[in-house]
Amino acid sequence: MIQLTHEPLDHAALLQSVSSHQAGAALLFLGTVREFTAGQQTLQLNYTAYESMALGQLEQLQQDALQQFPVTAVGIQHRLGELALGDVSVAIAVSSPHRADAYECSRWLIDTLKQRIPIWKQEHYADGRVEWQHPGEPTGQVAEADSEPQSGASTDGQ
Amino acid sequence: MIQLTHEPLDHAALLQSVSSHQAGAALLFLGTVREFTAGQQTLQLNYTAYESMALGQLEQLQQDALQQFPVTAVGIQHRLGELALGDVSVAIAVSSPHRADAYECSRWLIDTLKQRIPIWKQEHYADGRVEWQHPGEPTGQVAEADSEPQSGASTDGQ
Amino acid sequence: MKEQPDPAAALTVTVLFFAAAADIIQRETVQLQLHEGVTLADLQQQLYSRWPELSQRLPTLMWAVNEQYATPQTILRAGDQVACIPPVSGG
Amino acid sequence: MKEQPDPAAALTVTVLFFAAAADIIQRETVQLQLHEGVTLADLQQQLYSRWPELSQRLPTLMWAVNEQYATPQTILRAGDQVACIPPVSGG
Repeated sequence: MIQLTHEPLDHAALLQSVSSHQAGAALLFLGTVREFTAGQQTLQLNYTAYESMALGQLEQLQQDALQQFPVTAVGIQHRLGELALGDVSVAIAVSSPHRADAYECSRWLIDTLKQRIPIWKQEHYADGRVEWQHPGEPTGQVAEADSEPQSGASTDGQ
Repeated sequence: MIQLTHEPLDHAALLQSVSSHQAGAALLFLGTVREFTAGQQTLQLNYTAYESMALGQLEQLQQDALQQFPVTAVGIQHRLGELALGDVSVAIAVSSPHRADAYECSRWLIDTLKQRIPIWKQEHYADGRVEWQHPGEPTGQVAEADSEPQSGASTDGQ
Repeated sequence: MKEQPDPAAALTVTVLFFAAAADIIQRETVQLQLHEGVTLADLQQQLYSRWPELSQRLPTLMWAVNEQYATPQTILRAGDQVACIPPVSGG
Repeated sequence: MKEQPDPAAALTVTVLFFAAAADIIQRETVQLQLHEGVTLADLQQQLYSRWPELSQRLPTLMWAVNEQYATPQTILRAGDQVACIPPVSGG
């Protein structure tokens, strides 16, 4: 299952989709909206995407994972639009005969997704700032003057 | 949540129990009954436990994880009794501000659970053999004569 | 630059902008008239000349042609969809 | 061995057996009459004398006293619950 949606993620269905009699382990990773990052309070996030490319890249990511790791099945969901605190932004499910492979594949998937898939996160902070998260770029340049400290993303960054 | 039960695991409730606005990541590990291990076909498993001690040890494991890793919440469920192919034998949920910690804590929990908690798995093979899994012991000695090859466990072992 | 002055060989390319890049140029789509043989690098130069703050504020832009990440050497064809991709932050 | 012959100091200890250990001795519980000052090691020797196949088939048994893993030096008290724990295989 590969899904890009504005609706809340049905990660139970995602997990179910990777279940198999060949698997001894299944791993479900959820990225959720965190309230505090480096002392800054997030109120909500807004995710936008180059949707058609993102969907194709997610399918490619799934295929790459199945080729690179001895896993049974892989599924990925990513949510778009406005997310509140605690909401799930991304769900990744992996099943495998042996658990070490599920852990390694799952980490590779979320790490690579964050590098490769054309999806962008806009932070809405409690102090009124609205800022695109651009890992590797100086922050505070886009939506605001350069008075802001470096800030990480408010999901599961770093 | 710490749970030892003969009923099917409600791992959705377990995952829900670790959700938090402080967390940017949540990870749910499931151990499931695998059909083939080293060419041997499993029909079902039977889990038994020193229940009161296992429950206490699971609670201790939860506390140890919360002390050793920068995680937000930890929950563990283990099922007992007869399990069929695909059934979930163990569920471990971890949430954390940063995802690397959830992965590390989750792996530590399942590795340590398999070393420390007094629960035993009995394999029912397609060829009629019934065998307790005792990691580190020669196999095939207990329920049968010593004509059996070394066999791994049919969940997520090794 | 290998631009050919033959107007019969002109081609139209659509460029999509996302997130901070769209905010900077204050639009999400730009149509460009180019010539046969032009590369993605040529197109980037045109855009950076028109909106210098694009490369100043986003020094590590990536680019895609027809939904695949592309190198500056990529030769553009009529109808290609180019995308200007600021550092991604999904997950 | 520090067994004291004073019968007034006798104590009763219950030993639980699980999984393969229970199969080998064909019971799940054994009651032992011991003396004050006896250690877990002493109790193990009594059991291994009675069921030699226990240590032969399960050379890496662990032991618990009152639901905590215990060393052979542990001194047993009246009413203690001892458990003979074959290598665990949960998960």
